[in-house]
Amino acid sequence: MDFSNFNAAEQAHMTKIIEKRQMQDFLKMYSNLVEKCFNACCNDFTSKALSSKEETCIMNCAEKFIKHSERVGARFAESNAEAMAAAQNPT
Amino acid sequence: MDFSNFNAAEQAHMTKIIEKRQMQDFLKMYSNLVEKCFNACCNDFTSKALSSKEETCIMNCAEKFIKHSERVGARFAESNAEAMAAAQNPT
Amino acid sequence: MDFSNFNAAEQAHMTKIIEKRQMQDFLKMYSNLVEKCFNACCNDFTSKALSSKEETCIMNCAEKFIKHSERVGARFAESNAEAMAAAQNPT
Amino acid sequence: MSFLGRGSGASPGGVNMERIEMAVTELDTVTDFFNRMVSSCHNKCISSRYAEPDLNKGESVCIDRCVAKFNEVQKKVGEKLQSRGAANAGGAAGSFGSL
Amino acid sequence: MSFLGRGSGASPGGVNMERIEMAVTELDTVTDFFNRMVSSCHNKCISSRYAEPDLNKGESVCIDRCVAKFNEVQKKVGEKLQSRGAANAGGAAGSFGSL
Amino acid sequence: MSFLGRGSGASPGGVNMERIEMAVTELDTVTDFFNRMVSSCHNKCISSRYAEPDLNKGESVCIDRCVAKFNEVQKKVGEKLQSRGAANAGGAAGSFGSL
Repeated sequence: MDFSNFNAAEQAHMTKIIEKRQMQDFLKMYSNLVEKCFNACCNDFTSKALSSKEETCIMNCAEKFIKHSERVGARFAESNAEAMAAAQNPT
Repeated sequence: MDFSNFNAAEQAHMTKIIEKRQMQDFLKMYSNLVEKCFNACCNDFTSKALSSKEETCIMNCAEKFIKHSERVGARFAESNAEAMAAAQNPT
Repeated sequence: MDFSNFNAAEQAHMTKIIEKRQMQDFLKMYSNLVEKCFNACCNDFTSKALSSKEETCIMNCAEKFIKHSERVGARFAESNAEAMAAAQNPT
Repeated sequence: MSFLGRGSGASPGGVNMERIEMAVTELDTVTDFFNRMVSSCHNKCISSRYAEPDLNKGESVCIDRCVAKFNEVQKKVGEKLQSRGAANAGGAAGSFGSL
Repeated sequence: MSFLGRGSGASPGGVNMERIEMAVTELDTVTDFFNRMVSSCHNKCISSRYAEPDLNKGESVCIDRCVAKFNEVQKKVGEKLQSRGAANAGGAAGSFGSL
Repeated sequence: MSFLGRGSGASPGGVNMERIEMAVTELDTVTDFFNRMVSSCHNKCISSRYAEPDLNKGESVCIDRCVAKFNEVQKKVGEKLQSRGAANAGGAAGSFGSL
């Protein structure tokens, strides 16, 4: 997004809002990750402790989800950059 | 909903809020539609381009979802109108 | 959560916000319950009236979900209390 | 919304913020309810093959009955919540110690 | 956001709230779109066995194609909504009598 | 919330808005976490036949263990995020070109 036409006060305002959103997005990603990995990995409720198999699954799930998000983010950024370039230099 | 007991300033305020909500609802419906039709129609990731079969599925999915929403909306409005009439003219 | 370091004006402010959130949470729980029990209990659309079997299922579903939420809430409160006690009295 | 720090009563311009807030909560509640109805009836009535763009006869009839049933369920669940005392239904109140 | 009761025009400090609101709506829309893309491509590409912490070759290639397809679907659906007239697509407008 | 345009410091009435905002974010986070726990444990422990209105013995025991496990998972995932450096975990930051 392009805030270059915003004045200094508006840019400062947006920066604060974006920082707040980033914190909220991070917290939401955190609980989403807990829910997703719990649902995928925990299916045995004969004990209240995590088994070592469940724990490995949880750690792999979290790690893999983060790498997945990063890869999607990278591809998404590339396609947005291409779309912007195409919009500025129409053939 | 009934805003007839709102004064002019309050009605103007509500109108602005409703307009904002309608835009937000539309944007949410849009991304919901993308997600729903993608999930229903795209199952082959041996290529990055949409196949013509996938494309037909996407267009039908979007069109059908809109018609579905319109029909649900019409029935919902009717049942609300009946409920209001019943509330005003109890037998 | 601990608001003991809030001044009186801030505590009054938080109380109002919490009351608003509780109403919103209740309304969200209500529509969530409608959706969940409808999805679990209604599978026959040859009639527009609820069958007595569906109605029993709906009432059991709602009652059970509430009891479930209460039990989860009780366990969650206990584990939070333990975590706070552990944080204040480290061994 | 109460963030605005102007509780009840009329504020400058004659706008009663509390009244506006309640109307907005009602609007959001109806919208949420409607969206769940659309989604649930879509799951129950619409085939996910998407072979054609129009609702067929069976789907149309299913939608009409689905909306009626969804409304019935809303009433039944509302009665249940009222009979139980709405306030203590959440289970979450007061359970917030620390995360 | 319009709660603030300062419609258009510059407010004290030279901040045009309407402009800020629009930028925030755009930010929230892109975030929502991105989150749905992450979730959908996770469902399509990532095995739920979680035997190892790294993306394997097949998963990585699948993700790249999934992002491209998801973007294509977004364009197609956007065209459909535009051709239909965006405004009347919701079906909900004006249907709010009483709950 | 920062919409209010009164950053830090006390505002009229002695209310520090920044402090209030942080408390509200915490409240919303705990509520979201609790709701996901309720939903996940419902999926894991409650039979969807709904033959009776009460939790049976097996369901009750399952709920207790489910809450304990869900809390454990929260801790494990939290540790993982911390070890990775929380900030760069989203993947979305800076990826917003144009929609």
